[in-house]
This record gives sequence, structure tokens and C-alpha cells, in this order.
Amino acid sequence: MALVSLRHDPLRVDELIAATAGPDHGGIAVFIGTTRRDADRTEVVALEYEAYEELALAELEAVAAEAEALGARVAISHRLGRVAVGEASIAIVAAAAHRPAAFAACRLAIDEAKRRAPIWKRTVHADGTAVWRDGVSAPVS
Amino acid sequence: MALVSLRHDPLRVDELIAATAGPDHGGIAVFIGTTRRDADRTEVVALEYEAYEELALAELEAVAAEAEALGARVAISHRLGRVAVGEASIAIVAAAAHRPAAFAACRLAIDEAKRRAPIWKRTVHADGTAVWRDGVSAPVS
Amino acid sequence: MVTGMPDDIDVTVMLFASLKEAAGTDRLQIRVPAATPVGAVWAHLPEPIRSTAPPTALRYALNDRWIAPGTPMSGGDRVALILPVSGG
Amino acid sequence: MVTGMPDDIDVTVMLFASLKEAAGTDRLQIRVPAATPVGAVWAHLPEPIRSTAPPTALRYALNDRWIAPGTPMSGGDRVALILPVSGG
Repeated sequence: MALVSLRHDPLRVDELIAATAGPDHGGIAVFIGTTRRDADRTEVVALEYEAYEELALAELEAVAAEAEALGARVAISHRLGRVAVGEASIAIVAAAAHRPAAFAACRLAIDEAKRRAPIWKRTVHADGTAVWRDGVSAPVS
Repeated sequence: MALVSLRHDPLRVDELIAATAGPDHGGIAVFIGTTRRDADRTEVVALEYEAYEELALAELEAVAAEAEALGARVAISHRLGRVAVGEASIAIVAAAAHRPAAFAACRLAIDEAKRRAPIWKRTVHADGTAVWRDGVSAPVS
Repeated sequence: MVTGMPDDIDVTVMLFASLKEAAGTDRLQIRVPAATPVGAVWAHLPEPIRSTAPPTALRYALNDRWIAPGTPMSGGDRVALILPVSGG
Repeated sequence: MVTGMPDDIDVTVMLFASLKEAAGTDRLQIRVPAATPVGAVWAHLPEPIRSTAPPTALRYALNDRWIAPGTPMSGGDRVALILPVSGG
């Protein structure tokens, strides 16, 4: 399995863990981002993700490489399309010899992936309205 | 599933994630500790874990409660008996509204679980020798 | 400069998120003078988008790479307009 | 004080890891004077363990709770000797 991927179906954390596994790893840190019910005014029922796929893959690969420079093996998978409340939109796995490097690489990867990858979401509300989070329709959060 | 458990069979990270899941969680941080081939002199083929089970459960429950005070839902599962290279000996899941709390709770839980839970391992080497890591036979690492 | 001149070039503009929605398409073909900078693309978008000010945080990619807005375009280029991202 | 006196008590000592291995068992029954402190258990372990110094980092649990070594024991108590841990 590729260490960086964009998927239109549910993320498979177990596959990411298997992809990063190795006998010299003693610690695996994982981050899973999920759709939160949230609700400023109306309840969120799903997020819908869209990517500039070519550049998003390149950017996530760059992020994974930067995280691996901290001493870990890193895999990143981002889901596109509709992601219902409770489902995962991003999964990051960082496997390292010891847990400090695993945690540091995982944290760097999620922070940078969110900051840099050209991927956008819109919040879909229970009342049927949908709002892009792209700084135009609504602030990025 | 109990949020804190000691198991003699392989850990199920998916069950821990399900046990902590909730619609108000946007981030799930996971740590998995695995047996590392290591090797000072002879290669490690497995770790064998033993617990003072009653107190270990109580201590892990206390650790989970402290981690939850950081704003997360926390599950901890520790495997006992033989854990081969690459297999998981401990799994911790911390689910929270946002990722900083999830990471902080996960990191606190693994650090404190390792420091406090009355659980011991011995390293089983490829040459058949085994050494307890309990400060008597060999330093704790 | 008038479109259709020999030194005009055709470029593709890629749109995402609310820009895509506002334009009703994810790709536009536009004809601009050769060497037009990437940052000048906004004025070639369809109405009513072009009448609004481009978002201050707008960034650009040229042929799948991040690029500075002053970079000149060549014929066949693909320019992407990148609004503030919200993945993860 | 001699064992078998009316104010002697029976307590269970729980052993783990290399202590269990050295003793050849995970539980010992010992008879000690009433109110003997938890920290005095080491001297009642079988040879050759009792002839070695107790590890400086040794901690104690009494009836499944952490306890200070000066705590006096009562009949039927379970005392656990806790070597430095290495779980995780």
C-alpha cells in the first residue's frame, strides 16, 4: 500500500499500520481525524472533502518526508467525498524505535497536512445547507 | 468493552477506538507499543509480560482517569504473556473534540502507564536466554 | 491587447471549493497575452467572480506546483487558484 | 519473638518477575508478629533471597493498594513486593 493516499472509501488504519510496521519499531503513534457533530447553529451531519489531487498527494508526500526526518516511518491517508459524523477523514501513522519520535512525527504530520495540503471541506448541516470552509464562504477551522 | 483491560490474546485497537468513539470527537490519538528486535548482544524474539493484575488494573484505571481530565475519553489495554517481535503489548486510545487534547491525553496515559502499572517484562532472546527487566536481573528499559 | 493576437496563449484555470461552485465548473479555458503572470488570472474569471476582489490569502499552483503570483504563464499551462485549505 | 505465639499473624506474600522466579512460587505464606511492618517482609523470604539486600527501589502493596513500608500488617493480609516495573 502506498504510504500516502487519497481515498473515496473508508480509511483503513490497520492497513496503514501494516504499511509502516517493522521489527525495529517499538512505538506506533496514530492520529485519526473524525467528523464532529459540532453545531454553531445547526447540527453538522457530514463533511464533504474535495482535493486538488495531484498537488495534495505531492504535498502530503512532502509532509510525510519531513515527519520521517524525525526518525519515524510515516503513512498518511485522506478521505475525499462525504464523511459522516464519527467517520474518519484523515489517518496518520508514525512508527519509530521509541515513542517520542513516533509522537513527534505523528503530530508534525497532522499539523502540516492540515496546514498545507490543498484539500477543502464543506460542512453539511441537518437542515440541508452546506458551507465551504475555504476563507470565502466561511472561515477555515 | 471495558475501557481498561489486561488481555492474554492480541490487542484489538479497533475495539478500543469503538469504545471511545463519540459524535463530539474530532480527533483520536492512538499509541501502540510493540516488541522491538532490539539486540544488545543477542536478538530479542519476544517479550513476556506478567502483571500484578488487581493492582495493575486499578493503576491503569487511575491513569486513564488522569488522562481523561485533560478532556479526552481514554481506553488502555495491555497484553500479558508472550508478545513476539512486531506484536503489540500496549494500546492506548484517546478521543477528544480537538487534537491537542487527544495527543496530550494519549501521551500522558502511555508515560504514566509505563511508569506506574505493576507489570513486568522479560526479554526472550534468540539463543533461548530470558532476562527479567525489573531492576534485579536487568535494568528497567 | 486584443485576444486572438499571435502572442496570445491558452491556459487552463483549475477551480476548487466555493470558486468551483461559483463558476459552475472546475476548469476554465482562458486566452491571455503570452507571459501574463499567474496572479492576473482572477480578472479573467467569469462574472460575477471577477467583480469581487480576489481573497487576500489566495495562492497559486502552476502545473501542479506551488508558484509565486508574478510567475509568467506559457501556452498549455494549468493554473490552480488555491483558497485557504481546510483538509484534515 | 518466637513464631507460633498467640499474637503472631499469617500473611500472604505475593511475588512477581525475578523474585517469583527466585522463590519458585508466586505466593508465600509467612507467620510474623502482629503489627510487623510491611517493609520487614524481606527478612522472611526463603533463602537465598533473604540473604541479599532488598532492592532499594522496592515498593509495597497491601491488599491491592500501594502502601508505605512502615504500615503494620494484620492477619490475612496480602503483601506484594513490587520491583521496578517495565510494562508498556
